[in-house]
Amino acid sequence: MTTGPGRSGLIMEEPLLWEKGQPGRTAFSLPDQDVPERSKEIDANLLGEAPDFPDLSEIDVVRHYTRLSGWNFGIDTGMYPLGSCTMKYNPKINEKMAATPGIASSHPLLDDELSQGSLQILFELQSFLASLTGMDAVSLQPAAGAQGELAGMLAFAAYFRKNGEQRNKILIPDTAHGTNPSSAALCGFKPVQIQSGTDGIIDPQVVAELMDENTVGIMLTNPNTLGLFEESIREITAIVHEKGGLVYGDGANMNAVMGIVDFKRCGIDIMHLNLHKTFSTPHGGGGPGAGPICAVEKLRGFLPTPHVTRKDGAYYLEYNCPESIGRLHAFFGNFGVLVKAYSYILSMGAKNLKKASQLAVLNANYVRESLRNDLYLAYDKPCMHECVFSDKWQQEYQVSTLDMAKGLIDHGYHPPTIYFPLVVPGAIMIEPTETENKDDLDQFIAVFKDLIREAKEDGERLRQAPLRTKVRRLDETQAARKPCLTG
Amino acid sequence: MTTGPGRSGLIMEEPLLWEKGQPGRTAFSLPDQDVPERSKEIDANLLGEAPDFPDLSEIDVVRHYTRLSGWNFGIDTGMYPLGSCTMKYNPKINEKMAATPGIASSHPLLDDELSQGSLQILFELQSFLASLTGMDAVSLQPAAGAQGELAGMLAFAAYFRKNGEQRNKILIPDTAHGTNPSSAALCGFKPVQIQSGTDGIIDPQVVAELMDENTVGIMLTNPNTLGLFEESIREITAIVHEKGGLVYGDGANMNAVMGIVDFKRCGIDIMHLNLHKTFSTPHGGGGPGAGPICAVEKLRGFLPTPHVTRKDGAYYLEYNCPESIGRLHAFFGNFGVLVKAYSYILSMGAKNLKKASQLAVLNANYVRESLRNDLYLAYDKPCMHECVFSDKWQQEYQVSTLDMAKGLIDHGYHPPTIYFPLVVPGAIMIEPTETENKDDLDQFIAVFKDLIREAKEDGERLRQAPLRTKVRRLDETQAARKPCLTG
Amino acid sequence: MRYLPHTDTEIAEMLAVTGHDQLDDLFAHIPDDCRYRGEMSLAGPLSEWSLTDRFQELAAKNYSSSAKAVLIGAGSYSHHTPEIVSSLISRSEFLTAYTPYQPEMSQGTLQGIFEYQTLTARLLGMEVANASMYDGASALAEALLMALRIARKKNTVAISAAIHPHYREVVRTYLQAESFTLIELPVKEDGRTDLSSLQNIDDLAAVALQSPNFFGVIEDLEKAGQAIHSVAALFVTCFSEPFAYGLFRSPGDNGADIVCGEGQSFGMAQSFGGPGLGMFACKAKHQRTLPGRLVGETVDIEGSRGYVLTLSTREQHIRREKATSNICSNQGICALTAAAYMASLGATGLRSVARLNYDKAAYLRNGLIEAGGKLLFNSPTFNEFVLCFPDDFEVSRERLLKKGIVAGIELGRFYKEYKNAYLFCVTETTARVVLDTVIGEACK
Amino acid sequence: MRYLPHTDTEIAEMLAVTGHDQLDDLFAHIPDDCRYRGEMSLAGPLSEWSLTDRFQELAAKNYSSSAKAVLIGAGSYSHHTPEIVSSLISRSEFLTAYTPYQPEMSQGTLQGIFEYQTLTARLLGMEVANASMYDGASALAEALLMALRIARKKNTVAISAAIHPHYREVVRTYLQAESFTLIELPVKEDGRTDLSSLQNIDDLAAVALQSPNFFGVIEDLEKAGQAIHSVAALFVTCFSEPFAYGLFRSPGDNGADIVCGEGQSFGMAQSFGGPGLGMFACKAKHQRTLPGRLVGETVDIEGSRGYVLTLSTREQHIRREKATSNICSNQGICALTAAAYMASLGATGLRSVARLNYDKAAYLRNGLIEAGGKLLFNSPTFNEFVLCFPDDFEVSRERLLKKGIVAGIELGRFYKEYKNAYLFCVTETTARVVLDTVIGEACK
Ligand SMILES: Cc1ncc(COP(=O)(O)O)c(C=O)c1O
Ligand SMILES: Cc1ncc(COP(=O)(O)O)c(C=O)c1O
Repeated sequence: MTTGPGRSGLIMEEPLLWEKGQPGRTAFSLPDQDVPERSKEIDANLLGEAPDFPDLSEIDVVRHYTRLSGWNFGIDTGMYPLGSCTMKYNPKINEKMAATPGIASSHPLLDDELSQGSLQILFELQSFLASLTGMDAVSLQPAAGAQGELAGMLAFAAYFRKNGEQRNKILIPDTAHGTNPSSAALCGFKPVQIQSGTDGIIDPQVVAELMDENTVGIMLTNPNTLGLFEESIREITAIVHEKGGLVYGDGANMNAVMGIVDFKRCGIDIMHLNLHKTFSTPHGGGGPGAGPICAVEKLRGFLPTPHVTRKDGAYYLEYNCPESIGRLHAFFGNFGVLVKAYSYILSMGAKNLKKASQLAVLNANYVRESLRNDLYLAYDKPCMHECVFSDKWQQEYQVSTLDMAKGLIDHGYHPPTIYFPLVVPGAIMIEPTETENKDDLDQFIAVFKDLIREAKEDGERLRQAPLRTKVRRLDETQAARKPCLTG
Repeated sequence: MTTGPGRSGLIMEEPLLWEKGQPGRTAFSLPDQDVPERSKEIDANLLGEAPDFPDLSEIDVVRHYTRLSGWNFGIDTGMYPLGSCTMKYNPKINEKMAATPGIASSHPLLDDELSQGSLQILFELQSFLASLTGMDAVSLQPAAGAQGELAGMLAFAAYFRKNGEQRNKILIPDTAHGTNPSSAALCGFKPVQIQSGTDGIIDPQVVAELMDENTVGIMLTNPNTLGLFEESIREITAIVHEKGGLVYGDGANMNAVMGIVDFKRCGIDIMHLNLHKTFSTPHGGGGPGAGPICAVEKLRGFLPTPHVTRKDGAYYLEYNCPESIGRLHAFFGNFGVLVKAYSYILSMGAKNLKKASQLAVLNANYVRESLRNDLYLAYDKPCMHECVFSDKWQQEYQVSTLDMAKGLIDHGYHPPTIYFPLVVPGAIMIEPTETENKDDLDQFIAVFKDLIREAKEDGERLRQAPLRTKVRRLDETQAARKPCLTG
Repeated sequence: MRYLPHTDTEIAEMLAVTGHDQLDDLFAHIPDDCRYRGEMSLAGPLSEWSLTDRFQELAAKNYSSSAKAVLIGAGSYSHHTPEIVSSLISRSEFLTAYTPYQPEMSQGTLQGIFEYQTLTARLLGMEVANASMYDGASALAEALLMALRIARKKNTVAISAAIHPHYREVVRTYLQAESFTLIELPVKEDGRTDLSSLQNIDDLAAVALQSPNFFGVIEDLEKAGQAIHSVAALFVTCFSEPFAYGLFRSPGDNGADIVCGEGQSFGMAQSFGGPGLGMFACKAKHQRTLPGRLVGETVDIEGSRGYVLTLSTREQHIRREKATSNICSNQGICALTAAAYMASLGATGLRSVARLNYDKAAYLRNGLIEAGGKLLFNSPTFNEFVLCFPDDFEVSRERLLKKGIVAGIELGRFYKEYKNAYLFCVTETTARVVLDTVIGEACK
Repeated sequence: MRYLPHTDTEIAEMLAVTGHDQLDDLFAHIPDDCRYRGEMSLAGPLSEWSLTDRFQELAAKNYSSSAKAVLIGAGSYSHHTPEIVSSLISRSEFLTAYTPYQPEMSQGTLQGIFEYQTLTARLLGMEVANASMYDGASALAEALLMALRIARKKNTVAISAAIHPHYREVVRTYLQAESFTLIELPVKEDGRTDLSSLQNIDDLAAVALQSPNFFGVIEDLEKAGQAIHSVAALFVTCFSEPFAYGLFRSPGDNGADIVCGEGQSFGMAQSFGGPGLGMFACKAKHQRTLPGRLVGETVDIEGSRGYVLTLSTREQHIRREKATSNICSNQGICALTAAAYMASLGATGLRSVARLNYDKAAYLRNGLIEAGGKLLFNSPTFNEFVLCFPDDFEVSRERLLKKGIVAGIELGRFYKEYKNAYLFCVTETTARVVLDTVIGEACK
């Protein structure tokens, strides 16, 4: 039996914050009161009581979060082959760079002349992303992929409004990420689902049938969420353009194609990138991310305001964009995240970024090839950054994708993405990323194979998994039925 | 059954560094080669091969140490009531201060004018420690308590040499820390053991009997390693002084008496402080520490060279100390540790340091009082910073101090110091320190009581403990018999 | 390259398994006319050391450092952050984890966010809070969309002109696509929102106020809430400075239905405006229409307490085009940071620091008034206030700038009618000597 | 105070249990004439923020920052440290742990130190290494004491005058108390140690050399070893710059019996000279006479591999006055740092960085010679070398100082006979442009 790195060991329990503490303690160092007290003059009607926060000492807070961290699993802990999420190594130096005092403490509303360092970073990152995608114009404002999609949809709407057109349907493949239809709907567009072909990609014929003058266009993810390249993308975008439509590209899977695919040549009009995926900024247990959008020339004017331009060697914020969809963020987006991506791009350079894509695709294909006799392969063709299996063969022994996922946890692996995309029942989507080495992949593969063998012989242990974690399988139904959102 | 914070959970296994890696990988960012290559000109006879280090990528190194850290237990993880070690909370801000770029990057051999910041820190710390102990002169050079003891012994030797006296015996209580006799022996002194009294402290009569003109003097720890204050210290030091001897003070337990005891008044001639105990610098899994020594005026000249003085508002290094025992450290001792202690003293101020001692003693007495009906109390009198129990009552059920210590591990506590001092067979020495709060102490006490109850009912579980840790009880005999010190 | 572990030998071995001759062959199926031509034009690769040099140079081009005093808030505040907050939250188990889809290996994040939700709800006087939104501005936009969802048939929302101008811009962006009507309520002479027109607005789903508002003025939320509820609209409040609630009554206490705002003050670097933290809370009865992620308490199969992402049927990955919002990645680590910050403050610390903000701002305000400045609005404020000056203040401002002090921000860029009025902010981080310098230079 | 958790209520409750009325009563048994009179005269208490300001002021008084180039080594070297090393080793599980007396909860430290011992032994070409000594200087002193222990009856040790002057001072300090004889071996014209007198020294337990020595010169260790062994003395070598062994043959390969030195170069900040790391290795046959702590591999009761502190019967806590040394606390976290640093370099990285040190130093050396400087010693060097100048170099040095460059250190303060000779150091951190500046200014 091959075992992964997972073991049982000693960890620490820790109550909720307000189950600790005593009134009067504090972990905050109170600054000197070097001015007269004045707050007594406040109208009693406006004055509140301090909220019911627990009072803790410094060591209480330190132990609390130190212990909580022990119940978590990050990229630094181990392999995180979460498909569609590009959980690659997040370099520590990027954190340090983003924390550079003069960068981290910059106020967003100073005059441009006083913010040349920050503006230069934004300007250069705009141009890097343009070059990476092949597109013409970039807005760094969207705070995440989904907000990038929203910005794109709003730009499409503005474009048609300007052209005096009334379009409200939008084509979205069944494999699309949930944010796609949801972002489209936020703009009042009605998603029309495109069924992907039996080979996992879209048949241009289907698009041709659905595309009409009432249709805004299409949202495409390429490589798509099955890890496959939409090989007919040129035909598809041509069809859409022919009917006056526009093409939105979901570039969340850019990690497979840096320096390999030119999205403008593919016919994309606007696309977003997930910097917290491809450009290695940490995901922070949920965020923050950054979802810049890149557009072709004809849509440049619709991008969010402001953006950064350069004149006479100085950088400044351009607000004069009459066609712009407006502002998406109180300031300039998740600047600190942008800085980390900028730092990553500078560290890698063009050559290493391309190499990263090649190795990401190599790793995915290696896993695909190594597990294909053990797990049902949803689409039998070379993949890009991720490969999708399912539990089809394991169902026979009443072992599900969920059971295998939980079984991997006991072995010290974060499970792959499961039950997504929906077109593959019981999907198991594995994206190793380029930062996993062959030895670790080999161990993962061997463990997965053994797990599958175990599933055949005795599924019960897997149905019980995980056994090693602080909590076992959680009752999600109860959580949703009687929500307890605060303590 | 009361349980401590200890639980079973998922942790990660990790091989030895050289069981990983592939030749050609690196986690080091190679600087630019901006000068011509020259190393080929080196004589082949002198040239070596690169040592047999594993080649790892950055993520390999990151995961390695992240996983290893999960097998460790620090103050931030939980309670560490290790007697004689003063494991108190180590404030994070002190680390930050010591890492201040202009401080952390200062070269030790620049001219004094170029190092005024570092020298000022040393100068002020010298005067703080003098004030804290009541002594007249301070050397910050010793890198740890033991090196401080060595420095003190060397100073004693130099003093007698100067006076033309030949003394070579030294009185050391049986409760002394092992470094005391060992440091004395390094100076060629022959330790003569003083038996402590039935009340745990030294009877001046015994000292009077042993002290003579061939005896250097005495090494005293006060409060001593039983957590008791040597109440006859004035008599003892008077006896020693009367015979022309000198008194060395082991100040490792200073945490009990800051602002409360004046060591010069007690008759101490030289003493060391453990900054990594009382002054809250982290112990780093072994070090580095800092063991400054403080001396009375008549011994000032014997302290290590150089030390820092001030003239006309500027700080400089004084090397002209003809009587000095010389240099103990390549530069000025563990400067970074000194900086943390300095930062801690500034954060606390005199009032809070005294309060810290009061609370440290309160905590120890509280534990002593709370467990005295469950564990045999070696000396039934109020304690200072720590209290010493033993397994006398548990031996009846074949449960030893070791078993209880290991049992505490499963509950998420670092065990107390055990089997030390040697005068208490099966000693259990608990030093809670002032940074543990009452709630946590209560939980610890309750767990310990339950453990003792368990010992009575069924000792086997304790004899098997720990059960939750990554490794169980280790074979120390084999380790020593067939040493394997490298892999 | 230190981030790419593959050796040439390994690449060859792996290609042998996948059945390719070389790396390029992995992309053989990509049509020629999709391919990237030539090399990408990027900078680098830089070593860690050159990178550090580069950032030092960039940082030097910013007017911002510990030696400078920027007396501007306007949505981004300088507050002290305890060293423990940064060092704890940057632990890699938190920082390098994904969204907690697998609760068994994410209890740290999940309990941490549950605590964040709870402390947020307590701060704002509300019953429930979500796991975070992108920032205060988009949170306000989503709050209005949520109000429109709750109000169903109604199509109009009104927002105060005293709300942060950028927040209002974002609201306009979010609401532009659908045929909603957005009305702006004017500002009265006292700097508070004029609600007198409410009765005349049809179809009103919600009214949004900010307090302290953009001018630093504390709105009379209690009266406002009554007026808004009296026209059967939802009462939405927002904020950009949560420290205010250490001193002033919470929005919930004043009857707000949805409360949202920016949490940057609680431990996040100003970092040129992001990442911040969209805080979002509401009454429990509306919880199923909340946007964003939610963490809920539950039990595992052995009955142990645990936490999970919950009510996900509201969300895009389940509900797709019918989701309550399109949020997927949120501001997770920022929420955790804010929780650690609130925990470090405690009730006692929050109160003290909030007081000190008030006191210091009052000191500057009074000093500048004595020196000849005039309050634009005569209402209570917290740590921001607006002043006008008899002479050209720009000259004084330039002088102060050279001394390393940015003395307020001119309001004309946001409101034409308030040209030559200056919005100042003073927090606990500004020493009195800086304030005295400003007072001394103000009307020279 | 944020580090002291006790509330007044708790103090009262606890005093009730201990049977005291007030805190002072806990000290009732302390005789009056031992008591501290008055208040201690310290500074503070300072808040976290005032503390930070204080340190900024202090740092500004040092001539040292990323903008400065200090071309001095002499026992303290400026090397690049990967960000991962600092961030990993500062994890609190490592940093805030005690000496690993309880192996079951210290396997992280223990395996880490075992790895350190192994990499150290491999670097130095030795069989075993200990868990660390205070620094290079005390390590050398302890090495000589160890040699004296091994040699039993012999009472004399000889050390090269080319060993770091401070190290020699520390040796003198450590050896002063016992009646050992310490002889200094002179330096030859080529900067290497003159071993010709060895035959004439009686009672010789050991001879110690440093390589690269204080002048940066690589000693001919192979020949030296033969000469030393031929008089039946132990061959001790030390070092202050371990990077040299990335390029030059290891001491072990040259027959050394005990090797020790300073490991600061491997990831520790220069930090005004400490904390550093005393590295210490020897042949396996001497392992039971080693000073300091040792980690050894063993198994647990279930047969799993694990690590413990071992051979502790050598140590003070067991053997007391008969211990092989008085070391208790050592430089634990520094050893762990060095291990992580060596792991980050790998064999490949160590070789490359060592080469670059050589190349850069050679560039400056050659440039300065061309500009008129003269080599004091004509022997191979690594990253340090000694030059003399025709004119007063102090003038150039002053000019360079104003440009932020410290150009070498004058040797007269260490050796009267080498007045006006300058010891330079160049590592991988110095950019060519800095070197060119020095060359340009050197002989103006
Ligand atoms: C394919 C795809 N599109 C869009 C998104 C949404 O991005 P974000 O989470 O940054 O909003 C994701 C994120 O998981 C994704 O995988
Ligand atoms: C009482 C006592 N004396 C001396 C020492 C030795 O100090 P160090 O470990 O710093 O050498 C210790 C350390 O444990 C101690 O507890």
